[in-house]
Amino acid sequence: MRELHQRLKSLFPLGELTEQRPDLGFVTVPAEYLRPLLLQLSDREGFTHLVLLTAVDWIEDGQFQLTYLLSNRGAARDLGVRVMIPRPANGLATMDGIHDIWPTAATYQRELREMFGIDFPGSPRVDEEFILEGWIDKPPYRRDFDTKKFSEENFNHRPGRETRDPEQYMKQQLYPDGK
Amino acid sequence: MKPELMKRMVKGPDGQEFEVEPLRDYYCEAAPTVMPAAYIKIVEDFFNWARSESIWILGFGTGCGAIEMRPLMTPRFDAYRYGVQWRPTPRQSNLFIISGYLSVKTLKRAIRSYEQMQSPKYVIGLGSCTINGGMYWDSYNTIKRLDDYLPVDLYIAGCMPRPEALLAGFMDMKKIIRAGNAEGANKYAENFDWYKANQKQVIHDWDMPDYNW
Amino acid sequence: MVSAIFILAAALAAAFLLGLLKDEQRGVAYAITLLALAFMTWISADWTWAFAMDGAASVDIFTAGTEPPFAINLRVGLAEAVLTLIISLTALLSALAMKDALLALGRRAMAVLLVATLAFCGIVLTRDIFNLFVFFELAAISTGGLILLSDDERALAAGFKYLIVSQVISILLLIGIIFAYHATGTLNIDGMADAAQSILPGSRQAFMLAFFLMFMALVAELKPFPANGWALDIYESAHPAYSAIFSAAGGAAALYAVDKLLLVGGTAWLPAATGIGVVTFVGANLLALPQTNDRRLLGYSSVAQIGLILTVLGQRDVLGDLTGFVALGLLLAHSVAKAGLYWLSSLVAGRELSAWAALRGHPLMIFAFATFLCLLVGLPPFPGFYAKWELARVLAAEGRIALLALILFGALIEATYLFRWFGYTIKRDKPAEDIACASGNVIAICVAAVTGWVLGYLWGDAANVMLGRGNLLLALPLLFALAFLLLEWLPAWTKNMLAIAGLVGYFALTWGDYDPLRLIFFVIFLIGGAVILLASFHAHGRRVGFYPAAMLMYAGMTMLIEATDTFGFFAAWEILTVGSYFLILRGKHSEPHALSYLVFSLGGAFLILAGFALAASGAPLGVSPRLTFALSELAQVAQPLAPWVFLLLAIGFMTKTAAIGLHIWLPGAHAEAETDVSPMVSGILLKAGLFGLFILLMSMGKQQLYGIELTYVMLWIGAITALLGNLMAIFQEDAKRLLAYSSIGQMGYALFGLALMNHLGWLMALMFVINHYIYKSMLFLSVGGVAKRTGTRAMYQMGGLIALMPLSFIAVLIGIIAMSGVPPLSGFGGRWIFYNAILESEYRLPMVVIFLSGPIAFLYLFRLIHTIFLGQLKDEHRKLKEAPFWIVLPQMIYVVLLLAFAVVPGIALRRVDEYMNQFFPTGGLNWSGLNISSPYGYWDPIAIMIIVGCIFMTLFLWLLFVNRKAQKVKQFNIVFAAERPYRPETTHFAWNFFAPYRKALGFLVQPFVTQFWGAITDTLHTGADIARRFYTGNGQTYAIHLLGFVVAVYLFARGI
Amino acid sequence: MIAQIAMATGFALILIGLYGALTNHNLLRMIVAFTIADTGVNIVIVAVGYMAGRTAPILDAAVPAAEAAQRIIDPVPQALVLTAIVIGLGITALMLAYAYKLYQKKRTLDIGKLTELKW
Amino acid sequence: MKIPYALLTLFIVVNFGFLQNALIQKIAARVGRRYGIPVWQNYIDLIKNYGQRSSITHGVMFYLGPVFRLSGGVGLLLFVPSIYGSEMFSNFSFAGDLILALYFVFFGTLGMALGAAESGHPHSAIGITRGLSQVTAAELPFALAVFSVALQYQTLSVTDIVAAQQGSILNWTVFTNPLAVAAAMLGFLGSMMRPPFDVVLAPQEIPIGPPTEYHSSYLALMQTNRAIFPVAKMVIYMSLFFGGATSWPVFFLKVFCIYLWSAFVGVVFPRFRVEQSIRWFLIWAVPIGVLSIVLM
Repeated sequence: MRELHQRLKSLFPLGELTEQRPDLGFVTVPAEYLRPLLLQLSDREGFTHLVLLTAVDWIEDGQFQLTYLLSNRGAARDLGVRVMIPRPANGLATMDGIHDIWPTAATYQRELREMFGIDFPGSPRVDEEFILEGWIDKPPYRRDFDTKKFSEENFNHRPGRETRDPEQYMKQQLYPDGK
Repeated sequence: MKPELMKRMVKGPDGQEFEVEPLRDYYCEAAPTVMPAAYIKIVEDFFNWARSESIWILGFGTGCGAIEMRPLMTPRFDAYRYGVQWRPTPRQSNLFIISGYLSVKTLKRAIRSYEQMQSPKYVIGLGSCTINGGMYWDSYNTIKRLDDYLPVDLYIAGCMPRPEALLAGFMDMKKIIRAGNAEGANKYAENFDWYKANQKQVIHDWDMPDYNW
Repeated sequence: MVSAIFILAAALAAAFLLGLLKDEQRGVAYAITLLALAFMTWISADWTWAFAMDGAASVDIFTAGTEPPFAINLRVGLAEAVLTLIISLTALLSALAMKDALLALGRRAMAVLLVATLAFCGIVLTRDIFNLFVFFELAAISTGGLILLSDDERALAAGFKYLIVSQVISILLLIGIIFAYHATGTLNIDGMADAAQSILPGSRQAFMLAFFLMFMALVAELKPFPANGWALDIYESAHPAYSAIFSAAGGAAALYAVDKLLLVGGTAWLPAATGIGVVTFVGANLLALPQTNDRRLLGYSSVAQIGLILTVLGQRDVLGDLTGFVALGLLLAHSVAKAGLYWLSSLVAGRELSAWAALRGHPLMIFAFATFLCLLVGLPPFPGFYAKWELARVLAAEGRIALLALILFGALIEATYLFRWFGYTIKRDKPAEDIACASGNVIAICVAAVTGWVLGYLWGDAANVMLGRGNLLLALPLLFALAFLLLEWLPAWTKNMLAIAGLVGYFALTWGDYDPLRLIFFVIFLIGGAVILLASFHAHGRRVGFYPAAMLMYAGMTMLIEATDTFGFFAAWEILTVGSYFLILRGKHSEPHALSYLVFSLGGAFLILAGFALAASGAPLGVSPRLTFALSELAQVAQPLAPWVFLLLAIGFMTKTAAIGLHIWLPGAHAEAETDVSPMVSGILLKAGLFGLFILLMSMGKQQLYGIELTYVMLWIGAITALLGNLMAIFQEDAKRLLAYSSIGQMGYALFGLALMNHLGWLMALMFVINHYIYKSMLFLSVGGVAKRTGTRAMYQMGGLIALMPLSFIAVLIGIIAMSGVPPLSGFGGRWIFYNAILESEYRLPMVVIFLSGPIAFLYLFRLIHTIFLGQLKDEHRKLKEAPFWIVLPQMIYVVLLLAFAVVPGIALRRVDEYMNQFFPTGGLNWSGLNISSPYGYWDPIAIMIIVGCIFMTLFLWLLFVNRKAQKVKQFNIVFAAERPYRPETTHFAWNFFAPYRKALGFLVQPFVTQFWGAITDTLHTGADIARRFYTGNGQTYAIHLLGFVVAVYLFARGI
Repeated sequence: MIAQIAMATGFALILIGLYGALTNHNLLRMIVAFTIADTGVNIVIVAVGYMAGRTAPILDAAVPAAEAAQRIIDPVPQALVLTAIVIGLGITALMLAYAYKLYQKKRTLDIGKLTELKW
Repeated sequence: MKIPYALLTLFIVVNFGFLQNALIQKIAARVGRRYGIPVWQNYIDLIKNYGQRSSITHGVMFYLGPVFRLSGGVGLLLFVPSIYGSEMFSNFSFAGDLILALYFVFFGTLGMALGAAESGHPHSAIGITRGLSQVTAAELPFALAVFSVALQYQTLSVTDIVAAQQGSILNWTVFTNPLAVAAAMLGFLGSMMRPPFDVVLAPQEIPIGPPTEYHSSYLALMQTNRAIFPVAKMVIYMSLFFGGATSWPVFFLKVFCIYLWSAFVGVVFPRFRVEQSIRWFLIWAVPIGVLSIVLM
């Protein structure tokens, strides 16, 4: 993993390698180097499989983190490539799609478009509804979306619901004498 | 709305142009009506007995509770001996079990399936999610009161209720039917506007006819 | 009577007269030319009339006043008169046709034209061998001059090539003449012939060589294959009007020269003539296949025709007195047609075959074109047909089967490319440029077309007088059909009324004449035809071309029933083939299919011809070959010929019923035909083949070949046809193709029933005949009506039409219930008889196949009704209306008929059942009251109908009562696993409907047969395409070909 | 003897002519060759008609009509030759005319180049 | 006079069919260690379906489909004599022979297919496709066997065939012509809609095949048919191969045993795809049938 990192580092301005397990590491790369890096990985380094593409909302930094998790099946190694892209407060973030490298990426990109509001211009069917139908609010996975508030405003509640701390409650139920 | 459902101009083979509006042309627009019971009480009682002894369940697992219904067909629980069977098509089913949480998206399908069943038809809410939202009480996309949207005859509480609980639920259901109190379909027809209003309140992209025959 | 020498004199005088004119007086010169040609025509016509009508003896004309050998003499007999008539008439009409060219080039050209005519006439008239040479040279020189008339620059080179070759020819001829003279001491042909008998053995060799040289020289003038590249170049590049002369007149003259010369050589040279002729016929026709240039194609065809006539001349030893009838018939047909076609070609701007589509929109020209093609191919009622028949009869009688086969093969290829061309003309895109309608040309063409018909009458008359065959052009049905040609200006509905009245009227007049079997076919052909014609009322406008073709087909079928002897039968067969071809060709995309239909049909017809000819030769009674041969006499054909006759006839008839292997024409032909034509060709036309098989089996019974029972083979063919026909039907996406394949399967059943050779088997076949007519006509009509409304035949594009087209739906529903054999409708009767029939038969294995094919019929029938009428209605079909009234009306009639026939099948079957006792005394049905019973089982149609009806109605009323409050829903109100449909297209399950079946049994429907025939046609085409590279275009090469040809013939002759 | 020589010469000329006509590519040469062949043919004809020791078939003082049958050679070949020569001339003239026109149009006399029409 | 007797036959057979179906289902359940449904469950289901208050219709053919289906079943039953030697229970067999019965089988099939198709549901159409495809192959061995038997007895009359088998158990076709019976019994499996040949209905995959859209009283009619039709079919098998029945108890016993055969196979085998079952019939059943004909 390290020597892979070294090799790649000579080619791309990579960040430090975070080794989560011996066979799983993460590196950060500037957005403009993502595509060459992915191509290098898929074509030269044997990372032929896109395991997943997901995002993290770093609302404090005003950034989205995209994680492209690739797998080299022959060597049984996984490498996550992280990219930080700017996160506009309102409206869409944009990023280049990689659906031409891995067609499956289009599905992830649709999901990210719907759930995070990250647009991948040109990705197939990216503007169509993915999971949500008739969604009217801001993308629900953004951290500034208040799901509880949304739920209270939109869905009828049945009165009488109590909320307890499960641990305390179970303790009370099982050991009512409070031992 | 899907582009397939939009109005469109179509040119016939003879060159005539006309408008096709799928929701109007392809779907029956009639509203449901209240179906009266049989004219003679004893006949209705007889039918109710038959209905209670022959409960056909729509095999539509809406949530995680669906997994609890499978064991009912196995030797251990064997619901068949109570006249309970699963049917793969709503047309032939009498009982719709909403098995657990119901997202808005699934709700749409559930409504559709419910409306396609023939009356008399019954709904059982399975698990606390259908009662008050359960562990999804603050989720952005699940409903919390099933009876606002469909006429529920019976709730089986639990998260999740075990198959035994379901069996007990069936027995209660039978009692309700036999007593002639399972008039959910008629209730739905009577309060059709109220149900529709509730449904449309959460389903923002309402893209089907008001009643799915 | 004007002396025939004036034919020559007039031309000569006029030519000289032209020389005296001023160059500017072109109009006068043209008038003189025409006058002279007209005069020549008149003289020869006068002589022809004298010989033909008054039976005058032939006349010798002594030019120098003395008899030969001291002077040249000319002779006029019937043949000469006719030939000069052809030549001068062709020249006259050509002069009309090339008026512009002649006027542009002035009097010299006209003089040359006159000289050419003179030369050709001289060749015919003269009896002097050297004079013959002179006339040939004259012809060569004038031809050289006339080629220059063409606008085509390439003609120059062609003319030069021609001159090179004629130089070589003249060298050969001169040397031959002088040595022949040396040996015989005379130049007179008749004298030479006499002297040749008494030549001493020592000089015989030399004389034979001399004769050989002369013979080869004259044969070379006939453009024998393959030494004929020069001629083709001329045909392609010369002025078409001159090509007409070159082909019609030149060919006739040269042929007659060879004929005269053969007098000298005697019978020893006949095989050589035959050989050269037949090689030319087949070779030139083959090479014509890949041609795309119309004139060159016609050139090849000319060469081939001349070859055929040479073959006939070579068969003089067996043809005897018939030689003239046959040869002249072929020659006249060829001349008239070829001249006409060349004139037509000058109307057309483009040289591609498809450029002839410009003729479309000129019905008269199309009519002429069709006339010429039929003349060339030898279809009835034209002279070539009579000639072909006699030729085949005699050849078969003499055991020259191989020659007959070659001739028929060549004729088939010829028909192929000619009718392919006709197909292009009718179906290809019209070129931008319309045809140039010069009046002279049009007159010439019309005269030729009329002449063709007159010749048809004359030959029919001659056949009637000499051979006792009926003149086809006097047959009432045929005349009735042809009358529609004259009525083309009427609106379609009037013609339709006339047609229906004609069919029904003729039926009413004659139906009493027939035995029950024929009567059933007669009813289907005429009354059935009339019912289908009801559907034709929906057509608007004049529908030019439809009625002559349709009525021609019906006429053929009527005559088929009426025929008592083989000739009449065969003539009727060809008439119905041609009529149906024209009919099928009318479909929008039917061009290739109509062609393959025609090719297969003609191939089958030729087999039938051969079979009949063979049968006539094998009959033990009377003199062999006998002139007429009654159909019933087929029974008396003796071994070992009988099985071969049976084989040929059976294959011929099975081509029409589309037995497997010979079926590939059917789907396209039936599917692509027009809405009301499909039921005609499927419901009615196919029965003609079955009728033939009935006749065949009735008279010949079981036959064995090499120990194999031929009917047993037919049984297998029938079974496999039924299976594969049905199997292929289920994989069709096109509704009409599906029905067409289903017809193949149904015909397989009928064939199977016939081949069972027992009472019930035949009854079943007959039941299929009736049933298939009714339900297939009905289905084709309703599917046609639907296709008309939806604008497509692809079933998956339809769907849900039941509410919009309920009557069509009912027709299809009744049709498929009947067809699948489900009680209580009439199809069940067929199945019931079928089971009883096979129980009686001793063959077991083929049953297995037919058992499998039965249920398969359900698959395609269900598919038909489901994908069209049930399922999901498409957007664009939401406003469709029911099919037109006139298309629905016959369907409703059929529905009634089907129900009636289901309840009382006895109406039709009982009498036939009794009639069949004469062939199979045992095993008939027992008709007691309403109950029908066989030795094995019983069946009561009325009881079945009542019981089923009662049960059905009771349950229906019960359901109606219980379900009285049912909510009517629309097409998308279906349960869809919680999802729902979005578009009808994606919801209608229709395409590749029987995918699992394809996975399981798809290997059975690999298109092996199509590949087989495709491979054959490809091989022929490619072979011909490669072989024609032999014609390099170099004049020297052509000359070498000629020399090589001479050497080859010499070696062959020596070898023989 | 003379007849045989003439005959042989004639045939030789024919063969030469034909050979020339079939091997030369130049139109004019071909025409010339054909003329040679024609001449050969004419010689052959005359040679066939020749009878040793007889005279030309001209009825004049030298050969009275009465003896003609014994004294003169067969006149027919002679007549034929005359006709043949005339016709040969005609054909040759026509060929020359063709060659002229061809050269005008195509600017070539090579027979191998006049092959637009083929197959 | 025939009619009351025919109705009596019908009544007996309907009840027998309902009970038999339930019993077979119970047996299948017992194989799976379940109790299974009560034997009267089918009656309740029937009543329940008639008791449904609402129904919908897709059109005329949709209406007619179940009518066709049940007419087919009833007709088939009535065209074949049920009890040999009984004038009472020979029903309407005077109207036609074995061939009539064989072809009448398709009456209901075809009508049902049409009705289901009009619902416009693709799964119905898919189910029909499968059903028709499979039945072509499954009917073949049966047709061959019938032909073989008809050849053997030289008659197509069911009564005569049964008559020829009377006397001793060894006179039954199953002993006199075992190959034909073997072929027919293999074919029988394919026509009973039980595993391994039940891909037509294929619950869960194409919800339930042809009857996907049928409900309420339509379904009730079809349920009735499911009671009658198999029995009617098995009567033919019984009459042709197993000596027929001379009394109702024998009738019940034989029909039940024949049914048991398909149930027995059904409970132990998984499902064939259509093309597999076609191949299976053509490879295993048809040759036996062919042999039986050739050796006959």
